Amino acid sequence: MIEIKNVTLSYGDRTVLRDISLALSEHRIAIIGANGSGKSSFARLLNGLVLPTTGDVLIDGQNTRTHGKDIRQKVGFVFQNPDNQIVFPVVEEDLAFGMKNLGFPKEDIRRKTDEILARYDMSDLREHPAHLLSGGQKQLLAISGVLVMEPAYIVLDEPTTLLDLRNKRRVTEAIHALDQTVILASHDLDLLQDFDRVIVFDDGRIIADDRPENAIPYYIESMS
Amino acid sequence: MIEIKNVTLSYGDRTVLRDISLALSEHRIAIIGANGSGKSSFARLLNGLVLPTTGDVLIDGQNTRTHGKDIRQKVGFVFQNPDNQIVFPVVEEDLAFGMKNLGFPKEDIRRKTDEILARYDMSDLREHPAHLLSGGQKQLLAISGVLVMEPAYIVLDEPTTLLDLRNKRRVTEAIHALDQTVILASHDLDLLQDFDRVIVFDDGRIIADDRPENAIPYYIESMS
Amino acid sequence: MDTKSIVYIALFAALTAALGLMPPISFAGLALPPITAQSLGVMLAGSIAGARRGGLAMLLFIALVAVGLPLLAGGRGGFGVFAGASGGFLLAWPISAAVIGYLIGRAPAAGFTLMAPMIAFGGIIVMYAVGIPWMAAVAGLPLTKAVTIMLAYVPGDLVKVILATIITRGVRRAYPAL
Amino acid sequence: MLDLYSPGTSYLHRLGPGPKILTMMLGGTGLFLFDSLPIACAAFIAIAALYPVAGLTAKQAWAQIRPLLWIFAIFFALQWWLSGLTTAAFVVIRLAALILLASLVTLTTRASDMIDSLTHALGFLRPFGANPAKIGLSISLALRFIPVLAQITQEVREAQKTRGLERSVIATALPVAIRTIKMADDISDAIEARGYRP
Ligand SMILES: Nc1ncnc2c1ncn2[C@@H]1O[C@H](COP(=O)(O)OP(=O)(O)OP(=O)(O)O)[C@@H](O)[C@H]1O
Ligand SMILES: Nc1ncnc2c1ncn2[C@@H]1O[C@H](COP(=O)(O)OP(=O)(O)OP(=O)(O)O)[C@@H](O)[C@H]1O
Ligand SMILES: O=C(O)CCCC[C@@H]1SC[C@@H]2NC(=O)N[C@@H]21
Ligand SMILES: [Mg+2]
Ligand SMILES: [Mg+2]
Repeated sequence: MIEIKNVTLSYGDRTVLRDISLALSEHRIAIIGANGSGKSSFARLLNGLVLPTTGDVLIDGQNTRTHGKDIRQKVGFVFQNPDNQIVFPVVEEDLAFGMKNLGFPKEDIRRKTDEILARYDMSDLREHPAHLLSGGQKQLLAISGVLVMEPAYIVLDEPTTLLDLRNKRRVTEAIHALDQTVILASHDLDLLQDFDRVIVFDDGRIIADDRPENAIPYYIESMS
Repeated sequence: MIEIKNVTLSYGDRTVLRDISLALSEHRIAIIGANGSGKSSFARLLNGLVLPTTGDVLIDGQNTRTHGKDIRQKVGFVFQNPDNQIVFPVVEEDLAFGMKNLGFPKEDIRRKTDEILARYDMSDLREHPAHLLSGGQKQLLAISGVLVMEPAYIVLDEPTTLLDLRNKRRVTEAIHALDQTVILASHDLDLLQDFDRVIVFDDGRIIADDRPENAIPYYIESMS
Repeated sequence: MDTKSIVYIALFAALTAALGLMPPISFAGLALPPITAQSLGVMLAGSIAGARRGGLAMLLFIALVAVGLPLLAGGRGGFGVFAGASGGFLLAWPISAAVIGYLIGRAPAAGFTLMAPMIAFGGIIVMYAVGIPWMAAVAGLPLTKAVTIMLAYVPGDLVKVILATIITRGVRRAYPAL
Repeated sequence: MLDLYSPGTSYLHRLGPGPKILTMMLGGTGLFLFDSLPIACAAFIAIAALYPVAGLTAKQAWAQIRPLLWIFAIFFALQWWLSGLTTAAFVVIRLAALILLASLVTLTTRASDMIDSLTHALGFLRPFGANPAKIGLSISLALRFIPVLAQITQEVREAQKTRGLERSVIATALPVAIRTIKMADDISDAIEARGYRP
């Protein structure tokens, strides 16, 4: 359970999130809203990459201010640009990075690497240089690198923007197959059809928070 | 009129465009295709950013090999990743950059900057650090920076990936309102409905070149 | 040390290495230090990354050179270079970066006219103070002669100081929180 | 130059990073100690001969040297003019040998293995307050960043060309600096988000 309590976030004198309070417990939650409305900033609060200016963010009762490191194990984060989240040059090494950080034993790392590569049809890319993968493959690698850490929550910030139809389908299927709690920020409304809850941001505030069949039309309306 | 004559493009031993010949004279032309099929590479040929390995690219009869500089004044280019395109630290300065290079007078620069910032609702971001804008705001800035230069041809490489509905509509309208020749590479097929011509790339080759009502279904079919 | 420091240290070591891809101007074969764009990397490491990160970035850089990676302009590396005329300058790089970082850290909002002398102090005076005696000793030159020779490097180094100042001020405007 | 790991199963791939780095250190130093054309030539040939042993192609070997060719040409011309043809040949062959040797190490060694063995080897630094694991990570990131910087510079050049400026040092250097710092911040976030505990 993620609780956001009276959170405000400012960069310098620019306030980008205004007094947000929320409890997130559904399986699939989407964040939508205009450009600059604060979606990415909100997402970054959830694993303590950014700390609120006032208020608190609690993950399973732990505060991101004080338990940043534990929380980052629990809350995986997939960024928009996969290039900047590939840490190691070779696919297999990169997958191992997060698991090593968590102190998984060697055999576990090996086994999970095999598993996840097989799951996404990438077994023959094990030794492939990561930066030479296609856009879709990189994005799948980024998601895999987070999944192998077995986080309880996964936050994704626009993970499908540069993908072609086929790659987008693969990543969308991957997201839908996740057992974990998923929090997804995206402009691509097609991704959200069977989400449980859609939160609409506008200028740092929540202007709607409902099931997709209500929230999405509301958002579309507000944008015209 | 843009003519591409028997163009091949290789990076090292990797061939990414194979013997392409085309004459582009329509008003709105789209390039679609899978990730890595060569769309961006093709787009970069058009203003001489990349020179063909063999063959020639002619813009109004001028060869990109010999008239690169003149051609770049005529052919505006919006990059896929807006981070690549933002040159100066502050929004306003960045907008002025291209106009300064073309020797526009000071008052003109000021007036056009005001206009375009107002058009995209970004007037209060005039002094904002450009690299700290949200993803969509950066993309708008990148597009604006080229539009203010008033080129005769505009090449856009996936210019709407990060935009919200309203900004996407604005950019789409802006693209449609352009008197110039527009060449647009995109995965977003909604943008292309009333284009005059759609060219489908696959693995460095053209596999379809037709009106959208024929080419788009063909592409969707090929991706499934 | 936090993750960001590790990444910045790596980044500025890499930046200095990448500047080595610009052709150096060498004199007397390689018997004298070349005029190289890499000392711009030293200045930027100090002025942008700060004293600690900048100094450590340069320490990392010269350690990588020492183990034999060909990161010096023109593809040189290995312990041998420290025994040559350049050795003292190379050893001065971490010190110079740290001094520049320290000075600018005291006046982060400095204008051009204040920042440029700070960078010049660390990037020229401190660097030469270590480098010239070493060069004189290695090349068997009298100190005065070594100083005279180094005058040829000053114009280039002043250009680098100006570049470093403009870049640093630009970066600080783009990243007010840096 | 210094291309990153190229997958393979050769003896050199399987050899631990320690011996390889040590060889590189000795080789690099040795090449500068012996000022002789025959030795430099012999070293160059011996190192080049290791490429096929490691399952690497002539093309890969060539790719290591290619970016520095014009610098070599300048060195060669200058040395020829100052000290004659033999010295010129010697200087350039020695540099080429050094680059091939170092690239051979980076091409056959995984970054994560390199970090692991450095962490081990640098253990003696711990009492002085240094953390070998962090040193290892910073080395591997530095090697990764070098080609990325070259690419960013290329992209920035293209961007300003399209906006009407063909060549300007400041208009290149400033955005390159800003973008690389943005990249460093993003990567540092990504590293932390993946549970790295410094
Ligand atoms: N590090 C920063 N420093 C200053 N301002 C920032 C920073 N990061 C974001 N902002 C500003 O905060 C606001 C919210 O940005 P955020 O990235 O959260 O928006 P977003 O909803 O994700 O937008 P988009 O849909 O375009 O990605 C924007 O106005 C942006 O300019
Ligand atoms: N500078 C480069 N050096 C080497 N290979 C490159 C370079 N730029 C692109 N490529 C390769 O060329 C091929 C075509 O790339 P390009 O960017 O043109 O594809 P695209 O159709 O634009 O793909 P996307 O939809 O993902 O943007 C890819 O396989 C890519 O890896
Ligand atoms: O051996 C090298 O590649 C570089 C050695 C240091 C050269 C010094 S740094 C200060 C001075 N300014 C220059 O341009 N070169 C020397
Ligand atoms: Mg965002
Ligand atoms: Mg592309």
